[in-house]
Amino acid sequence: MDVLYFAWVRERIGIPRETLDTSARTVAELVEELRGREDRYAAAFADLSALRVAVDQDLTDFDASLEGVREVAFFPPMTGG
Amino acid sequence: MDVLYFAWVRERIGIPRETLDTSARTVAELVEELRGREDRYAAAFADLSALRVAVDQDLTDFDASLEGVREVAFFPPMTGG
Amino acid sequence: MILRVQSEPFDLGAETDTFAKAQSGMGAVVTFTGIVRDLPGAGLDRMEIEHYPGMTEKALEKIASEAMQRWDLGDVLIIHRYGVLRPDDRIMMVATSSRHRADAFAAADFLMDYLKSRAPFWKKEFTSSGAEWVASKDTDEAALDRW
Amino acid sequence: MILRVQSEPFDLGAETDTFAKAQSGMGAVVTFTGIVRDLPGAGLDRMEIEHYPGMTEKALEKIASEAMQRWDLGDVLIIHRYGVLRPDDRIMMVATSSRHRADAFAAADFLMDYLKSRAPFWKKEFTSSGAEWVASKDTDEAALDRW
Repeated sequence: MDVLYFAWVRERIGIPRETLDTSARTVAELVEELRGREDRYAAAFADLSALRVAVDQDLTDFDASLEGVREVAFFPPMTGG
Repeated sequence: MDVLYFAWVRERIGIPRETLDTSARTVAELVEELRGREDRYAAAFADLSALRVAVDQDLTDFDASLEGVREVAFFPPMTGG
Repeated sequence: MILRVQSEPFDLGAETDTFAKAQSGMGAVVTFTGIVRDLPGAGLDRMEIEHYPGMTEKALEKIASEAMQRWDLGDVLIIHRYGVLRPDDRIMMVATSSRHRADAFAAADFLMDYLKSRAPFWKKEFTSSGAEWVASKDTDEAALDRW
Repeated sequence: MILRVQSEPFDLGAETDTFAKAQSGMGAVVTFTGIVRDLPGAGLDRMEIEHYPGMTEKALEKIASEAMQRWDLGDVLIIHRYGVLRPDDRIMMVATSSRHRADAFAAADFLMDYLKSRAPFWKKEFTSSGAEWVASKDTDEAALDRW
């Protein structure tokens, strides 16, 4: 599964994307797994209320299922326009 | 006093403007005076709810005073934009 | 405020670009353009727009000033044509600028509502079946109550 | 629907004119343009806009389609830039056309509200005192409840 990071999430983690093998069944489980990896992940995922998640390029919630999913992205609230 | 007519009011009366000597103290009195002149005026002023009036180029009501007024204009509701 | 009443066509693209360029510190520009629509059925040959010289300029000034007072705007542009117009011709445009988008949107919407029933223009439509003055709509008058 | 995500500048005047010309039977065209504002105090050197290629196009498509469904529109245009922008540069524009003015206004307003917090763009401001990601505003999220 490809995991993408944008804006300050990307800056805190230090990379724009990575490919992971994970047994996480939901986004929340994936977040837990990432948090446990290294401090930079723990820092990026410290406050979930400041984060948004997209699964296969659709905005969704942290309890979304990862079954069959190819791409997950984490980022702060968007500031388009 | 100059009296101006626009759109179908102008067409019914047949002229775009005229200069009148009048003792009318209000727009309503002026309308009464005009109605009494000729059929084409009576036709143009038959339904006041379909007319608007401007006094010295400001939209106003039929009970507006004509004291010191130089220009009165009658026309249908505006359709700008 | 830039207010123009004219019979000649105006260049929508150039006017929009020039207006936007002149804004300093404004994050938002909104424009509205009114275009002559062909009429279903009869087919519109032309539209003739009559106006009240003198009062028109006064009315535009009043409407634009009111918008400048109500919202935090950088500037307001109004261009309105009179005379003979054909389908697809541009009748008029307004432009507003503001620091935040809500002001520019509200002001442009307000300007259009007021131009519609408070600026002394009258439209007459000429079709193959005759000529008719465009009637004002009750909804146009009611729209003013929004403000 | 015309949807473009690009790093190059766009020609606001030409885009507006071309969009309006392409409309048939539409009486109203509304445009909104977002412009980089200088920052009071520190002074903005530049803004960098990051986006999520793939998802951005999908999001614009979804937002524009939603507008086409909700209102009686002729067409919708969205152009949004990413990359490095300086004060006075145009960030993005939308245009809408409709037979009656209320639809074009409402749709443009709707598009802006959704682009603001549902299109995957992130702005970072670089000033003499440092760099900072622009925070979303609670009012932007609240604005979506209007629709």
